[in-house]
Amino acid sequence: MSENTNTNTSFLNDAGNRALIFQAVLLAVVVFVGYYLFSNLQANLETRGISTGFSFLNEPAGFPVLIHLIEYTEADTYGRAFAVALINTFVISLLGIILATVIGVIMGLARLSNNWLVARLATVYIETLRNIPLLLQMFFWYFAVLAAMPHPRNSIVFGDFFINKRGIYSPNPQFQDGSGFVLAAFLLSIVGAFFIVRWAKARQKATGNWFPAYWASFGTIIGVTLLAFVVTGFPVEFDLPSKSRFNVTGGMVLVPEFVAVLIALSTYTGSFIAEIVRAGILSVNWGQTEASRSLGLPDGKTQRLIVLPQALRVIIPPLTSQYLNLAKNSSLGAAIAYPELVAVVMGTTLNQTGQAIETIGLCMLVYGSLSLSISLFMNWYNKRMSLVER
Amino acid sequence: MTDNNMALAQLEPGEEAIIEFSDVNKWYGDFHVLKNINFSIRKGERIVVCGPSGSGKSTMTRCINRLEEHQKGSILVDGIEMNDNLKNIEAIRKDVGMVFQHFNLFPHLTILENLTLAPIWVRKMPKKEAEEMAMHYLERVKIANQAGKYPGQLSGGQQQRVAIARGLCMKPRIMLFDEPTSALDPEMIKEVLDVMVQLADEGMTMVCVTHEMGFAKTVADRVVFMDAGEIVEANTPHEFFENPQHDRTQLFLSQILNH
Amino acid sequence: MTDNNMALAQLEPGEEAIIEFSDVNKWYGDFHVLKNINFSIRKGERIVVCGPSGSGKSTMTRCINRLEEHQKGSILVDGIEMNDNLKNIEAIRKDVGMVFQHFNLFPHLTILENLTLAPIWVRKMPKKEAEEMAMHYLERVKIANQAGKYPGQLSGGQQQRVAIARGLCMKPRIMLFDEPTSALDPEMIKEVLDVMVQLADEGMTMVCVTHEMGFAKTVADRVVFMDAGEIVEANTPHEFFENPQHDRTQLFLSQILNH
Amino acid sequence: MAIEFKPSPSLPPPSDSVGPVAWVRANFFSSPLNIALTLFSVYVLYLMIPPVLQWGFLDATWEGSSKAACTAGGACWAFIGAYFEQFMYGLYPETEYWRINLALILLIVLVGMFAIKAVNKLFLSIAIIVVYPIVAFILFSGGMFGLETVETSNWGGLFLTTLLGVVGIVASFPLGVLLALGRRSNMPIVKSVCVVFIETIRAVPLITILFMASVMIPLFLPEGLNFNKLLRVLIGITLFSAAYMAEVIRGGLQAIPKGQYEAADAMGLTYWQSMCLVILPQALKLVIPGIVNTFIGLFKDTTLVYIVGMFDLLGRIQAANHDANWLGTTIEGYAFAGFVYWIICFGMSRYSMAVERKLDTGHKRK
Amino acid sequence: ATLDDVKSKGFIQCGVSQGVPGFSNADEAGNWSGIDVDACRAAAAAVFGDAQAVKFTPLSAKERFTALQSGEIDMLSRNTTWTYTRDTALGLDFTAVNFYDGQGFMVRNDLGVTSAMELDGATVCTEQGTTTELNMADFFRKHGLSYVPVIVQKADEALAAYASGRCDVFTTDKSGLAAHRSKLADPSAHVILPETISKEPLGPVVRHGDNQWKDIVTWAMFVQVNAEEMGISSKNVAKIKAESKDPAIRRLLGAEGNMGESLGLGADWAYDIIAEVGNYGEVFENNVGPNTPVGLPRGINNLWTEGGVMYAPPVR
Ligand SMILES: Nc1ncnc2c1ncn2[C@@H]1O[C@H](COP(=O)(O)OP(=O)(O)OP(=O)(O)O)[C@@H](O)[C@H]1O
Ligand SMILES: Nc1ncnc2c1ncn2[C@@H]1O[C@H](COP(=O)(O)OP(=O)(O)OP(=O)(O)O)[C@@H](O)[C@H]1O
Ligand SMILES: [Mg+2]
Ligand SMILES: [Mg+2]
Repeated sequence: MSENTNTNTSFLNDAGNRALIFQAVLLAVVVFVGYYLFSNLQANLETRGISTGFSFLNEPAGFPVLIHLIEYTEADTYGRAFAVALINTFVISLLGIILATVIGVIMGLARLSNNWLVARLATVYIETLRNIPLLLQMFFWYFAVLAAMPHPRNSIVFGDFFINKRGIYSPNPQFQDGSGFVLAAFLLSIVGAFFIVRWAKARQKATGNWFPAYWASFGTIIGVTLLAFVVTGFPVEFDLPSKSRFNVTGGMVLVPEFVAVLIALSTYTGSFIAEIVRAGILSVNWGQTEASRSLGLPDGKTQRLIVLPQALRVIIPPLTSQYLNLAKNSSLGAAIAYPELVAVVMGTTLNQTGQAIETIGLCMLVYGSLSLSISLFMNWYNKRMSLVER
Repeated sequence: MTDNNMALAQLEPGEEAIIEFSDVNKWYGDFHVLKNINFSIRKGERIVVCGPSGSGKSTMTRCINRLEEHQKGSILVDGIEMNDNLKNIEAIRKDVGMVFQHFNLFPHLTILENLTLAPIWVRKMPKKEAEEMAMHYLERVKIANQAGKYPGQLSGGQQQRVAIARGLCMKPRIMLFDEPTSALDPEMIKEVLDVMVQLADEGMTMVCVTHEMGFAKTVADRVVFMDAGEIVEANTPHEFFENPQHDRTQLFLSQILNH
Repeated sequence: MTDNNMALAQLEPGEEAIIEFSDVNKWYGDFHVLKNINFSIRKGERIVVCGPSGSGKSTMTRCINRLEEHQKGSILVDGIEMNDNLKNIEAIRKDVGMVFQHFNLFPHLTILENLTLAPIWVRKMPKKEAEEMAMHYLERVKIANQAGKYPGQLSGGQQQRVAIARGLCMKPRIMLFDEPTSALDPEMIKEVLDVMVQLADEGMTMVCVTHEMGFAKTVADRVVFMDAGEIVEANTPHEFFENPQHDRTQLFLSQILNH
Repeated sequence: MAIEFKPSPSLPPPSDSVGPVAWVRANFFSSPLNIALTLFSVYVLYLMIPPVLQWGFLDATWEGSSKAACTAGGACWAFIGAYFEQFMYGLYPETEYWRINLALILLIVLVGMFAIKAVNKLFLSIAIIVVYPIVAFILFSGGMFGLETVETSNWGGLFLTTLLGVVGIVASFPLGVLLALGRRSNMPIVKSVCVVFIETIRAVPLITILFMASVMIPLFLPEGLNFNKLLRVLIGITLFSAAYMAEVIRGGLQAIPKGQYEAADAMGLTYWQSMCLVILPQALKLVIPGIVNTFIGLFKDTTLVYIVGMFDLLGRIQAANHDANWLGTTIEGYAFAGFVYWIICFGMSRYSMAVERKLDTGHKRK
Repeated sequence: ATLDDVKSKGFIQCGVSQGVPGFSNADEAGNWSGIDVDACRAAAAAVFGDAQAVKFTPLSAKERFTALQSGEIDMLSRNTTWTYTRDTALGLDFTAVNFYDGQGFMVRNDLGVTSAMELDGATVCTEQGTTTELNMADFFRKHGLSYVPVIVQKADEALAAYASGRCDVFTTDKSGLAAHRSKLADPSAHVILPETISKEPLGPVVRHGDNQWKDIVTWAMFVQVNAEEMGISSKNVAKIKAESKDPAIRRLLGAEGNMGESLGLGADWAYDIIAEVGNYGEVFENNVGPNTPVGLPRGINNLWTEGGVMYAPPVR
């Protein structure tokens, strides 16, 4: 009998068994809760006659979307509207990331500047923007700044450019016959530039003489393309914007919703990136700069060859999470009529079809994969950078 | 400073000076760190600088390649005046190699890349040539087999030898050492000092801040003792150790040799 | 291992063993770190374990209170078999005190709280009683006056003495020491060794990983030499130092004694 | 024989290397690039400061009852004055403001008591974490002790913002600790459940979670079982910040040396004893700055509840902007909101930096 | 079932708009009023005999259906258009129409636009998640006009965008246009164009699948229309109940039999509605009638007997 109780208690006392039991219980709880929620959901959908499934994606949407980079009309399907919104989200995230990085690097360096005034200005910028909610900043750029812009009739005009409450208008190039030739020349000159850079590198290796390859290739691209234009007799016509009854029509337009979201996202995230850049640069030991200087490297090369590569290793991980944040924050565009994923899918589509589960699920899936791909890319990049170290 | 040492700090007329401090003064904010330094170094001379901590040894050395600015007086290196002129500074830095206490190798570059960086970018040397030269110096400091590794993979002594080789790769006419062995373990100190002795034997002009008195006795042409921003005494090692003129020097030597 | 040492690793029949390793094997992943350890320790015996770095000394010691799991063979401590049974592990840990190389005091607790933590929470002792006991042990290691301070405010030697007192507070029947002096400056080593000698004199069972051969000679009943996960030799200190049986032991001793 | 060494006197530095002139030269005009930057900055300041001063102060109108009163051409701060109470308390009945104020004072007093030595910290913590929320809840919602009931839909303004932020952070804290411990567990199922939870939440925007909380939770519950929208949003916010909190705390746990775990084990402490007595106290202290930063982030993120139809500070301002009497005061409203958020967030970030500095030195030996 | 739920809670949770004067709007003290609000109050009066037993959840257009589906609210009364898809696929049931409306456009006077046909190239602001969004698209497509749609989350913000000049045109139901116009700084500077581009029957909505609750909400509305037809108002209802000999009226007011039983309500249910909320005519006049800031004519919302389309099935 005593043996019996002994094995009994020792079964429960065994560390491995305890872990097993605990995990089994946890798993059971998770499964049960999941099942409970799911069965409730099914029952609720059933009794209320809510349609389910993704067949709505093939039905005509019937609503317009302000910004669509692929062909889209009201007669297209919800699926296509979804694609339009997806592209809008991608575009704003990508542009935001680029712009935020540029702003962040400039502001981060400015805060480190030995010009007192510049450093202070950068500090004020950083500390102001990062401590104010992004949504508020979006509202500010959309509602407050928009209100201060002139009416289309009184547009601010720079040549063929117009700025007013309806957006920023610019000429829209329309390519005519012969522009294929120009395009080919352009592409060729890029290839040429590539070879110039390679040749310059090889020459520098061999003779040590430095050739300003980047400037040269830049010049080549511009020059060759211009030449091609001249030769073909400028096969481009511009669709110029012009004032019409209500609006400026024609041309290309950046609508205020887009501009406001882009400015807000990039300046806000830029203020965080600035701090990351600053911390990264400060993390590089001053001795590295001194050693580089005492080797005779000028300050520019010291920064480029010694400080930046080392700072990048420190910068990249937190930078990744800022990029992730920016991509997620692009969803706030919904609040100011930028037709991104949340606005189009969780807003209009959900409303017209009533299928909350499917639409919200779709959105979460997209953001999940967006986050995942950014972090995968950054991890890969990070690994490559840190491989260099050891 | 007595006239006696003064004579040793200044050169005889007609002698060729490669580094010349005249009335050099430097302040950090309000703190007067170098006071009226007058001192000349002959070509090929090996100078050891010693003195208590905070006496301005590093500062003086770093003025030679303008890692620090002085505010008064003039410093001539190889006939070039040290001033705000970027061209001058660049020219001088090409001629002066420096080795730091904490090595300051570039951790993201291999040993070979550490060595070829400046020859390629500053001297515009073809890569191949630079690498050959680098390997030559690495052999001289006896770590040619480590060329492909990264600094983090080497021991302190090896790293410091790489740092010396890196300095040499610019073919400088002057080498500055700022306490090159003080961050090293005892076994490694020897490795590094051996390399430095060898360099000295080749007739390189050297200015070396160190407390390795054995090294000073073996290789120095003159030993300079600093305190409170001044050169207190400058003399041949024999005179300096056997017959220090100043009570301050005596005190310092008694402390350092007992240790 | 020769029969001669083997005899010293095993006990005579009838002798009471407080720790018994039989055929103990342990792997880290694929790495075989303990190989067929057979070893018994008598009650009250003082064992010193030595051997080159990586030979498995720490691992073996940490198996005694199950900070590491072994995968084959059996370990009996005080008659209790070491296995997954939480009750057994708890019981053994109450009986075995351990002192680490890096002290591992809890920095957020005062010295007194460090000492009373386990008595209060594991032994369920009333707080007052625990504190009295703690003060008693602190007096024994001669730092009773520091009871209210935090570990960060003590020197290394003092911290290690606190760690010993903390181990003693559980009134263990066995104390394990894993290189208790190797992180200390020379002056502090003595403080700590003194306390350990005193403990040994009181007849506590001790297993001590150390390279302090002086300590081994003075207090050890047996010295165990390990290499590559095996016990190479186990013998009385006299035999061990004067007449090592194995050439590996001889080599090790020549290195360690010259140093 | 030996010559006595007298250090020469230190001289004052040349006038051109210290003092304001040298400072100005070094900071503003040390190189052509520097001069250009200086001029550029001055130009930026010239563009910004005078108009802002003019608008915000010199030409501002401070009192009035509608936009019509603001004739000076500058900011119409009268708008803020007119709506101030709504911005602070939302639609909470005016006669009941004292309840919110009282709760706030109570909280300040309680937290302030931490500074008093004689008070038992344990009881105080319990009072703050357990008793205070109950008292505050009764005060806020009423319906007991003769207090008039106030619907949660009338809670709003800065009051709601603060409530969301504070409850979110406090409630997410224990959950975050559990998740962090779970993520470091060596039990595969526990670990994967925690990892999946944390990473899923961190991958999606808060707005989707709020949306789920505000409209979808009831779909997953049996018919008839339903609870308050504020509560649902609070749950959403809590889950959201718990995932971030867990990562912060995990960082702290990782920073604790392995020896501490081993020492606790060797003493015979059980898992929970060693966590609660040894590891967590150290880990949490390390991550206070991280927790404050999470709080700042959450505090800013609470503005998103406006999108799901709750009227926090930003929501009230947005609503007030549509008042026909005050049309055209958008910038003033946003400036005020920005100012309030900025003061709070900036203050907290300075606080966290101060804590960081204190912890930095506190851990070292003197 | 919803009725049991509501009874046990003691109030009806009612989804309304976030502020459309005349339909549902909260004053500074948080008191709600409007036609839509009265629909909720009528239901509450029927269930509890207390028109105040309602709690309101202000919802934006895009939130409203989800809120109803999910059970967050018991009924939705938020100028919601009855359409085929909404009735069949969204898990909703429309009950009755409490306002017949049609979509229109509002523009600034100074644009000089007099007809919607002149809106080619205009920028149009509207609220997200409404039939408006779709009707507008249909209208411009049908007439081959180009336009720029700015679709804003909330009605107030859409209006603000219009007011700030982001758009030339603001579009929503005509009643809504009138209501929103009253919120602009200078209402007279804006004009509502004559075209009505859609049919917009507005009414309360409940969840699909709970017929009893649907009946209650439906008949609460019908009672009000019938009462107007019979000349019963909140002022005279007590007197009529006591004095009337008309069996139809006696049945309606519970003086005879118990018509409420089949709804699960008491005999006084209709009486309570009329006494506490009033008949349809009263509700209209109080909230949107010519004497209110919204100032809408009765128009087609008049009784069928008066030339309108308000027609309720008889209570018998
Ligand atoms: N950047 C600086 N700003 C202010 N004071 C400085 C700076 N660098 C050095 N000092 C001060 O100048 C004095 C001389 O410094 P220096 O480094 O030249 O001394 P040292 O003789 O090399 O001493 P050590 O042997 O410690 O290296 C010291 O008192 C030091 O504190
Ligand atoms: N957690 C671990 N995982 C994998 N290998 C380990 C682990 N801990 C120790 N080892 C390896 O096991 C071997 C024995 O380690 P152990 O710490 O027992 O050696 P030791 O004799 O105590 O050495 P030292 O004198 O350096 O402390 C070493 O080679 C070590 O690298
Ligand atoms: Mg120095
Ligand atoms: Mg060890």
